[in-house]
Formats: sequence, C-alpha cells, structure tokens
Amino acid sequence: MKVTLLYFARLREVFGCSSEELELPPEVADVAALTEFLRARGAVFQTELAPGRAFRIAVNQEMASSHTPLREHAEVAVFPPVTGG
Amino acid sequence: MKVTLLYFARLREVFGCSSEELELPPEVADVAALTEFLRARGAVFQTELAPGRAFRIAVNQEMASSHTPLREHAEVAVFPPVTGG
Amino acid sequence: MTVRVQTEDFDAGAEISRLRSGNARVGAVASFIGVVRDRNDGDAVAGMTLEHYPGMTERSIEAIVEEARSRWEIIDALVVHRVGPLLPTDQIVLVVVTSSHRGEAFAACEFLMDYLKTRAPFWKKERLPEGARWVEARASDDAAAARWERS
Amino acid sequence: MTVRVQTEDFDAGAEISRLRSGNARVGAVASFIGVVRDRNDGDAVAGMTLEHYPGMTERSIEAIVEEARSRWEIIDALVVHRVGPLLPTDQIVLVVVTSSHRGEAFAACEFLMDYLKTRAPFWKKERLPEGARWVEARASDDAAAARWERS
Repeated sequence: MKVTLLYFARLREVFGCSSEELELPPEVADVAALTEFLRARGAVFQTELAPGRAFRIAVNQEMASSHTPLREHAEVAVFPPVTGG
Repeated sequence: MKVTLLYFARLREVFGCSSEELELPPEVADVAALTEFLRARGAVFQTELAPGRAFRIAVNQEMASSHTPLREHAEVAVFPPVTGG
Repeated sequence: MTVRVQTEDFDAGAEISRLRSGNARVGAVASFIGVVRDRNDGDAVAGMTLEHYPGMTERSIEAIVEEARSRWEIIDALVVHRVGPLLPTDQIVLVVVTSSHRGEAFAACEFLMDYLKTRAPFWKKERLPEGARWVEARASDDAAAARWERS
Repeated sequence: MTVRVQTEDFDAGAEISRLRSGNARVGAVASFIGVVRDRNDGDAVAGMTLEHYPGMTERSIEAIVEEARSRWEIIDALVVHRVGPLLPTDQIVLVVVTSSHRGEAFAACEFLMDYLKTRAPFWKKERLPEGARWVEARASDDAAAARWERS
C-alpha cells in the first residue's frame, strides 16, 4: 500500500523531511502499526515517536487515533501538538 | 433647603419637565421623604412614584437608596430603570 | 482608559488600532459593537433615540471601567457610546479591551457590556409603525449583569 | 461564514464592517484580534513564524465554525489567520461573530478562539535572542478549550 507522509513544524525539522512517499507492507494497516514501522527506522524517528512523546497523526486531513485504518493513497501527517493563534 | 430636580426619559415626558428648582421643608431630609413630598403633588407624580413602581433616584450623580440624605444644593435625578447599549 | 458619550458615529477599526498601537505587551484585543436592529420583541423598529444623563453617565462608565481594571489584568480599555437619534444598522456602542491574554480581554469586554446595559444611565425610545415607545428594562440583561456580582 | 489563511495582513475594521453590512438583524458584533507580543514566558521575542497544514487547517476551522453555528444563534462569522513570518505588534488572527444578541456573539467568538489555539493545525516558532524555538502547547489553552466540551 502506497501512502504519503507529511511532517510539520518541529518534527519536519528534526526528521529533515517535509514529505515522503512510502510503500507499506500489508501488515501495516493502521496508525498504530505505522507508528511502529516509523520507530523501527531508529534514530530521530525512534526518539520522537517513542510512546509517551507528544505527537499527533492525521489521516486524510482528519485527526486520527491509533486504531484509524490506512487505505491506499492515504495522506498521513505527523506533527507536534498545535500552538496556533 | 434648595435642591435641583432632574427628570429623564419616560418620566421627563410624563411629568412634562426636565428640570426644576425646589425649596424643601426641613422635614424632607432624605430620598424617602422627597419621594413622599413629590407624590403629595398628586396626578402623574402620585401615579408614577407610587410604591412598587420602577423608578430610580440619584443624588449628586450617585445612585441613591431611600435612606440617602439630601444636602443643600443637591442634584436629585429621577428616572426609569436604564435601558442602554 | 477612555470613555466618550457622543452623537457622532465612530470608526471602530481606527479606534481599535489606536488603543493597541505602540504597546508590544498587547497580545489580545477583544471588541464589541452594538448595532441598532430593525426588529425588537417582534416589532418592526424604524429607529430609536438614546437619552443619557450628561455627567453621571460618563462618571458611571468610568467607575465601571475602573472596576474592570481591578478585576482583570487589562492593559487599556475604550468605551464609546452614542446618544441621540439612530437608525437600523447604525452603531450604538463600542467597547474595546486590550490585554496580554485573551481570557482577560474577553471577560472584561463582556463585563463592561453587561454593565452598560444595566447600570449606565441610558434610555432608549424606539420608533415603531404605531408610534414611539420607551424600551422597558429586560430581566435577561439583569441576569447577565448578576453573573458578575461578587458573592 | 468565511475562513481564510493568508500571509498578508488584514484590515480588522473593514472586515468587521463587511461582515455585518446590509443585515439589519445584526445587533451584536463580537471580535477578537490576536497580536504578536514582544515577550512570552519571560523571554524577549524578536518575531515568530507560523506554519500550517494547507488544506487541513482551513477544513478544521470550517468545521469549528459550523460547530459554533450549531451551538449559538449566530448570523455570520469570519476567521482570518495569518501564517509566515511575523513581528511584535503584527496581527495574527481575527475572529468576528455577528448575532442578534450579545451573549451569543461573545460566546461563539471566545469558543472559536479557544479552539483555534488548541485544535487548528498551526505551529509557532519564536525567534529569541539566543535562537529560535518551537512553542510548546500550553496546559492553560487546553483548559480553556475543555470548558466547551459537552459532557
């Protein structure tokens, strides 16, 4: 399954990346599994996405929970808690 | 004791008067006595200032109660409940 | 802190800009504009006239602004209230409050409006198709102001 | 109902006038302007940059405005939020709500601001004398937004 990952704000800077295309293995079918998949890259992904760290994930521009399923061509955004206005 | 009476809004119209100078007898020494004194004129004064009617009195531009004393040259305003803004 | 009672209209945008200009501690500007509606309590309103008590009205608003200043951390406040004849869509009142934080600005602005409606000496006479009438005080306005009473 | 995210500054007075113009049912116009302060948490701030998530940010604000409309009797609402580099005293955000009555206008305006601070995808990076830092989410903002949760 192909998905687009977007990173914003501090995470964009730490990951050194604003957007990437990913080909996910079939077992990575929801947000929890994707988070695990990204952590397995190690380094800053492991640190920043560790359990207990404050980050948020949106799927197709809607806030997601760990159970949110992923579909082909999903747009998945990973970002820090918002600090607007 | 000389006082200036001011009337506003609906009471100004009903009394047909916006301002008058009054020479009060010595026993009219507070707001309650003044209200009684004005009621004793009868007609619209008796009706509009009857107990239970909604009117307000300010003495020297401060909201007054029935116990507020009157002093020489006081400015006493009688008006309906406010309806601003 | 500025309080003005006037017959002329006001430029809300210019007043807001002026109140916060040059103060980089201001993070929040809450404003309220009251406007003449063409209906009230189900009746068509052709216009209204606002009467006030010159002297006492300004003093009582200044006292209310001082009270707002003692309750909330506000930086500055402006109240402009019109009197005289007004038509539907005309501006009646402007309240602007500046603060470092939005919660204080909102609370002080709403507090000032609630008090203006219930305590400041203004009286409103509406022109209806069947003639003019003095507006009666509303229980809902008293309830709004009572929220702020310190127990 | 209008939502705009833009780098350009806005003219608050003109936006307020436009939102209420021609509607004689409007009796109340509540507005809020957020402004860049020169200090935050005790540090001098030379400026900031606001980042957003194009698409999601606009959609999430539109959803918040719709929710405000379902909760309060509001006539119209406007949200303008700037992004990009900003300096102290620059305007960041404008929220304007029109209603027949002031209580509804105030509540909806404050609700929209609380949600903009806690839910809409914006991130703030401050420039301090010792370098730039991403602002952390505030517990007080979460508390302000939690007031509006329906139990």
